[in-house]
Amino acid sequence: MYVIICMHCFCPQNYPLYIRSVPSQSELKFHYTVHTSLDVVEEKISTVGKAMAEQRELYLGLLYPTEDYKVYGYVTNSKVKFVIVVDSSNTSLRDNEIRSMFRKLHNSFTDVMCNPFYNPGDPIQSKAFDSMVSAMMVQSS
Amino acid sequence: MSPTQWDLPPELCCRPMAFVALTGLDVVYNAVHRAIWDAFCANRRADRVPISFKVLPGDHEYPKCRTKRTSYEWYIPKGILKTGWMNKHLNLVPSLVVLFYELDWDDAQWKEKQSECATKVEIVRTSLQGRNTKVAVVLIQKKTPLPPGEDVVASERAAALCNACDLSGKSLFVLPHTDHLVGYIIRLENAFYEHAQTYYYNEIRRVKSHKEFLNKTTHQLLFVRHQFKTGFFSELKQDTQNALKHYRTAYSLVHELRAHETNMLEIKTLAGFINYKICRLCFQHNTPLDAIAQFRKHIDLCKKKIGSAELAFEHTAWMSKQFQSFGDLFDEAIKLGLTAIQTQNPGFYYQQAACYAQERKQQANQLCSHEPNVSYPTPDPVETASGALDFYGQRAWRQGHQSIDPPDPEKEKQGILALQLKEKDVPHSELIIALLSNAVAQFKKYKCPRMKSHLMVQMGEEYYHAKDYTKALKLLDYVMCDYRTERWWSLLTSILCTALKCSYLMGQVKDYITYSMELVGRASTLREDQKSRIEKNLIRVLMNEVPEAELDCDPGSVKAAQVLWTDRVSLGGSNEFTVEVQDYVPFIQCKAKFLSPSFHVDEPVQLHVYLRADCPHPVRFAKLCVSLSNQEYNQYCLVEEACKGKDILEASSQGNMCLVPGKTRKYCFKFVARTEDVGRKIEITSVDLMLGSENGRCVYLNWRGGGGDAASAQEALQASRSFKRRTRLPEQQVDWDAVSIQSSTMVISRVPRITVQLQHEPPALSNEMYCITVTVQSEEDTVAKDVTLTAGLKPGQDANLTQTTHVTLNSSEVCDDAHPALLTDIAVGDLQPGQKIEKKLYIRCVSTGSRIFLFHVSYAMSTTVEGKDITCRCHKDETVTIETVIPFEVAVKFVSTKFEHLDRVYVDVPFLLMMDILSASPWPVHLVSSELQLASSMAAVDQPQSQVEGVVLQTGECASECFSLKCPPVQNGTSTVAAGQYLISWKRKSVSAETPVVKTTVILPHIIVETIPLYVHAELPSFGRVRESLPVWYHIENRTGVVQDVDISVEPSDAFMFSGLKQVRMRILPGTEQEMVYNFYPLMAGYQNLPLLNINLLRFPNVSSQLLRRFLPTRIFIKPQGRNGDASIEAA
Amino acid sequence: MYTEMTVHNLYIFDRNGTCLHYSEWNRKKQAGISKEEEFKLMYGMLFSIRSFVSKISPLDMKDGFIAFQTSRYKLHYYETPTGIKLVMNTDLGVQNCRDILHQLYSTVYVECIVKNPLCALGETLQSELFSSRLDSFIRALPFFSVRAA
Amino acid sequence: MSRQSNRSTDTKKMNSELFTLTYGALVTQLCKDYENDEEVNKQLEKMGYNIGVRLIEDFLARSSVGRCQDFRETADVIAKVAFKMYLGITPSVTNWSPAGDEFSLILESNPLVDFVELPDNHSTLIYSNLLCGVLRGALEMVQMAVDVRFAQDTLRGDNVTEIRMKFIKRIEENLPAGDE
Amino acid sequence: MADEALFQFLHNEVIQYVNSAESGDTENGRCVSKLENMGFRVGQGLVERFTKDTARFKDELDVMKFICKDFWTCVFKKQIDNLRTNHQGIYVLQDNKFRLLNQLSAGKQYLDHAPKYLAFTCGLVRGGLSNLGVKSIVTAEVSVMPACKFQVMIQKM
Repeated sequence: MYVIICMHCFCPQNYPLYIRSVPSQSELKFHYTVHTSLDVVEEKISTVGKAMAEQRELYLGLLYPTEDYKVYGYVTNSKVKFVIVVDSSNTSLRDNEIRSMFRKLHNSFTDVMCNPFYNPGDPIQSKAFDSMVSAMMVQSS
Repeated sequence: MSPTQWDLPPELCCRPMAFVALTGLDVVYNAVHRAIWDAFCANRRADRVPISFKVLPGDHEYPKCRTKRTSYEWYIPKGILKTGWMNKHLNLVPSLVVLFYELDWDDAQWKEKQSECATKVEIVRTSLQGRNTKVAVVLIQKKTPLPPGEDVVASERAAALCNACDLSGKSLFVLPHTDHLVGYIIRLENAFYEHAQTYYYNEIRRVKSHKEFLNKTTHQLLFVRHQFKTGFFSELKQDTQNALKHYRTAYSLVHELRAHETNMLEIKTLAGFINYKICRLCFQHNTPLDAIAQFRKHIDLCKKKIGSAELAFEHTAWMSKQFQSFGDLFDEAIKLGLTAIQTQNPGFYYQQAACYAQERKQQANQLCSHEPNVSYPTPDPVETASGALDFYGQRAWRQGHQSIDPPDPEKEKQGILALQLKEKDVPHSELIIALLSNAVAQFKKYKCPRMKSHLMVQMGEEYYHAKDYTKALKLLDYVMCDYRTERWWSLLTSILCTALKCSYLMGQVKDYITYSMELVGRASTLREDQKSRIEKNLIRVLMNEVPEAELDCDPGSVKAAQVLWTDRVSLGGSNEFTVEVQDYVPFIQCKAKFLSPSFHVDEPVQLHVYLRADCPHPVRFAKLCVSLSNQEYNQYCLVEEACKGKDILEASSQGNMCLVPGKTRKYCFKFVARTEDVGRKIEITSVDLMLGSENGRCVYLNWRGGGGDAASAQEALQASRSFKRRTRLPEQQVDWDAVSIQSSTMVISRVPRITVQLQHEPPALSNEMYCITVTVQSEEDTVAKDVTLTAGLKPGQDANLTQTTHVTLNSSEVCDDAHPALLTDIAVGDLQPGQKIEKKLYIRCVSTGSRIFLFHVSYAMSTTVEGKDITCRCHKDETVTIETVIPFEVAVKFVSTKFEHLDRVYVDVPFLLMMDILSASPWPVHLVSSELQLASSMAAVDQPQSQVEGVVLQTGECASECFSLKCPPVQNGTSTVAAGQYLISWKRKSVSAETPVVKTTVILPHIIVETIPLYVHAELPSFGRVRESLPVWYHIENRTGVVQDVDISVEPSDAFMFSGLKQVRMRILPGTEQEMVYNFYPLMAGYQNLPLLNINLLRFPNVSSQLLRRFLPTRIFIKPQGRNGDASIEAA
Repeated sequence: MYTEMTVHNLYIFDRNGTCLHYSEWNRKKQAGISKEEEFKLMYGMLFSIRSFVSKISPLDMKDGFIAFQTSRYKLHYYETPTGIKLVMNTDLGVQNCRDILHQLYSTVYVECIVKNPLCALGETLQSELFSSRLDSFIRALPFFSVRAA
Repeated sequence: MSRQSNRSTDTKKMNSELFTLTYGALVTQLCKDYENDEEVNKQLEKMGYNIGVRLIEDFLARSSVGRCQDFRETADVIAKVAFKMYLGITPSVTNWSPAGDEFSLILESNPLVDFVELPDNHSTLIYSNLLCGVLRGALEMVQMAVDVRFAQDTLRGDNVTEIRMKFIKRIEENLPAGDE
Repeated sequence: MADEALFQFLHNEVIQYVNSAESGDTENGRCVSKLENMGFRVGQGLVERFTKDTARFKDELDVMKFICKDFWTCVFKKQIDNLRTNHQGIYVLQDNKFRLLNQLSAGKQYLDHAPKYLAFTCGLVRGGLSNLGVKSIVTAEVSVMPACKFQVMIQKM
């Protein structure tokens, strides 16, 4: 089964750099869910100034739960945001696993950023990134 | 909206309060009673005890109390909770009945009244048969009671009344209706409240007491019921903590019940009720997290309890309601001061409620779409005899059915059908939209803009389904831009699609076109075939034809729409639109650029417009026009089918008006700027592209400025950073990204073809007439007309330079402050090709320092550009920085006749005034003359005349002259006097004769003049000779008005012997002079000091002889004696 | 008799015989010919000595020749595989300078010349940084005369 | 200071990244500047050469390697010393030609391409061609004319990266012309 | 593990190339901006890596400090010697022994060449900052090598 239903990555200006979701008719719904989750991300980022060092972790944790999904967020220091949507029914997934998934994403994204042929701000087309995401989405937990 | 079966019953939602019945009050006709009643109801604020009062007639029938069953042996409960129960205890069964009776202690007919009261009490008692409700009596009295104990009568009668009515003393009250009514009332109700408390306390005990009779197998329902009841009573008793406890147990019990299809609804209903109570109390106890936790648990437990598949919509409806009512509770709590946060606010619950409502709608559509011929079953299975259910959450057609064995299938079918048909009439969209807008309101409050827009989209879509296209479009159009600015194309596209449908169905041509344009453009994520479909429609509309219907729209609406469109098409006029593209991402992109940031007026201004279509099929346009800040030029920046060529380059290249997808097209324009516009900016105000045709329907795409739309800026930025190779394209083709907008240019004057040369000899000398020769030569091929020269101090420098700089063309006279610092527009006339003219300019700088001078030559030129004759002015500027220095320094000093420096001079004693003129100019300076203008306080000893006249000073050279002067007597012995001034007239050596001389005035310093009582001077030959006598005359004159005695002595010297008085005292008469003769006899050669003459003035002891000696020579040259020395010495 | 230890002068040649750098410290006597001539001469000599040495070497030799000395001075020679030749004349008291010259090469020449793109290789060295570093390097040598002017 | 450096990122690594990225920037810049990949390859080789001629001096200065006796030794020094020193990798030396004048360097990893993913439109780009130039330049300075080229490249789908080196001739050093 | 000398040689060569490629009218400006842009891209990449495992930054100053300490150390083997700011968005970073000038000269020789050798670094800083959400303009200034000052002007958005 799919661990992650939907995985997005946005540039600092919040437009999508990479969108990936399990094939389903309600794909659009995922997009909306993710897009709305940005509200929370933005809020969390804007309050970083006051936060203590430990609260300034890149992993933003659970953004908000809806009935059927859990939405998690992560922001790099370059204000690139990752959002992962997980099925609420999937209770097996622990916070740490989510965190490490994001770490994976971030690492892979960093490599993309370092690819001289990638133009920051363009949609991500890297095969490496792609395959990493696919692996992550189906890995059985 | 009218209450639906899913709304929670009001008796559940209200806050339970002890119920106390008041009887014996005639609130209608009896003013006193009315007053009392009002006192009870009026302003029941929080500080008043929570009681709900009701006035009932004395003989009111209270609900009968069933005989308490002693054993539950054979009792099978028919349901969990009777629908009447809560209401009964809120409004029907009082916790206390109060009988009001007018009776004063000293009433005449006390006996009668007492027994009447007793009977009234009895009546109430009987009607409350079997209940624990107590009765209390309140005597309404006219007199204010005496302090207790004093009124003996009162106390004994009270006692009597009590046992007459068989009341405990605690249940008898007296209410004197005097001034302090409210006070008494409050005391009363507090007393009542205690009674009520005890009542509910007992009720709770009673319910609990049943427990031991119950058994797990048959009485599960009762466990729930009893827990609920105890909870409810505790609430009535205002003991919310315990209430919560019991509700919680009730809740867990309800889920222990064996659930099957027939009782699923009942269980859920009750679960819902209890959950509601719990959450409500949690919020009330200000433990919102508990509330939320409980609710989550509730949802998780019930989510899957769907019940019968045919009635799935019931479940979703119920779920929706659960969320909604929790949302309400949450919101209420916030209103009462709870603070919510972005991620935990009522909005989420409303939103979820909406979700379920939507689901419900879908299910309803699936389950309830019966054939029209299917009719509502009769008798109505959901009707009951009583018109209401006995138990919450049961089916009307099988009330009390608790057994697992399936009910009568036929009835069941009918019932379900009935419910389905009812569901069909539910205004789902209305419900959904209501919930959504609740959510929107919340998310607005908790700054979730995106969530807000998302919900608004949903509302829009819901309106669309509800066929309210206007509202739908309004909402969608409102949020579109948010998604556009955040570049969420996938979402934008889906919104646009819905919007397109709406606009189609309403026959909104302009909207239809606008949305289509974006949907076929690069921002749309539609598939090619979809785009192509839309573009074809778009083209139809542009050709004023009816577009094909949008896919999967409601057929009915489509029919209507087609009609709309056909008459839209038929009626002419008003079919011209302008679309301001900067807010959209249309399917045609535009970039306009001036080829250069500036153009000379004598060359054509060039402007390119690049167009590119991103749609699947080629588009042809009817007209392209650029509007410029100066409309004059618009006519030249225009492509139209009609006018081929004319002012436009390669306009007529065929296929010009057709944009091929993905190809960049370039349109070149060229025009001659007007000469008035020199120095002005020309800006592209807008670019308009006309699609369609005037006679059909036409749309103007309007780009503000030099093009660009909602997305282009970002794209340009990305492109600029991209590593992508700019592949060479064949001529005419351009790489779109390589083009950058340049929306304004300057018209600048024609390049001058003249030379301006300056000849001068810097630096300038202050005050001189500094001459600069300006040479202007024309290199034009034709005559340069009315050439003018503006010359002088360049404006915008240090302000006081303008005061100290003067310019003139006239060399003859020295210019003064009257002359300006800058001569403007000196007419020079015309210049033939190659001709050269010279102008001399004289500048006078009064102060030293550096100045920038400007020489601005301007002339008119007529030439032809693009076969168009224009006359334009050209100008050339030359600037030069000139240093101004002083020509020379003049040093002035006073010296004695012996060339000793003087700090003071003496009246009538001659002295010398010396001038040193030191040239500081790099150029030779010709001193024309000098003149001494003495002040009255000075007089020249002889005729002073210039000694430097005609002298030429090279750099660093110095000229000196000196004048012998003396001062006439001054008042009171001594004073400081002005010496006058010294004029030097000079000019540069180099300048011509006629250039005027410069007069430089030097103010001479002041000096102290002193009168002395005695003046002495010597007369002696210029030299002496060894061993030859040397006569010396000393003249001593008394300058005072008194006779003076003077001691004179001559000191001996090795160099001289002398004859004459060695020491003498003499008397000198006022104003006369004494003469003393000495014969000195030199003994050695060379310069020899003369013997010192000591003069002591007895009258003026302070005048020392040193002072006087200063007037006398100190030494003399003594020649050696020799035979024929003379000649030799003369020679020497 | 007492001889004072000292460094006289230093030549740097490149593989083509161009004298990249020359500087002197306690040189008492000049050759009396133009420097160009002197450089040519010096390089010519080195070149031939090198080839002689390797020709007549009884066994295959590694470092080529290292130094020769006369009654008055000693010439130290160091050549890199890239043909950079460092030549330092000292008085007789000075021991083997191979390492010192290598050090000079790596810490001064490579650092200041090779790593300075503004210094074209194979041309006379302009870098002031280089000359100053070189000078201080030499002056810091233990055997650089203390009483040198 | 506000943030205790939890960046334990060892600078050596960073340095390699600095180099890798800078090289990347260079290549993409060349791709922008030049018409086609062939020219880019040429330019890279040229620049490599310029680097090589200086780099060799640095190499000799820091490694105490003397002149090599034969081509095999050279190969070894390149692989074991030079590559280790500058790129931190040790390619294996293989595929000697029978004449012993040609061999291959097999790079199992190549720092230059650490993050690179070639776009499809650059199939003919020899991304790391700089290395060839460096080797050529460096060896030329020690009197060896060689021909260096990429035989395989993981970037272009091969499963190893192989640099092929061929010895051409020894450059003799002689007295400057015009001398007695 | 590329060696640092390697970077220096590359850096020099890049400058050589850009210089020769950009010949003509506005040559100098163009070549500098070209180098600057390359630096920009590299800066983006580097910072992305450097900040991978660090807490989010508190504020602008926090970012600047990072650039001066960690970033500089990673790239140039030393910290910035002095950071000054006017608290109105202008920062001056001073490096008294800037690595890329160190071999060039100790004084005024070759001073006119200095700008070329700083452009890349300016870009590096600008790119790094921009990647951390701080838009800026970075210029460099040298009076005596190998010391130099980088001025960072923050562009408020």
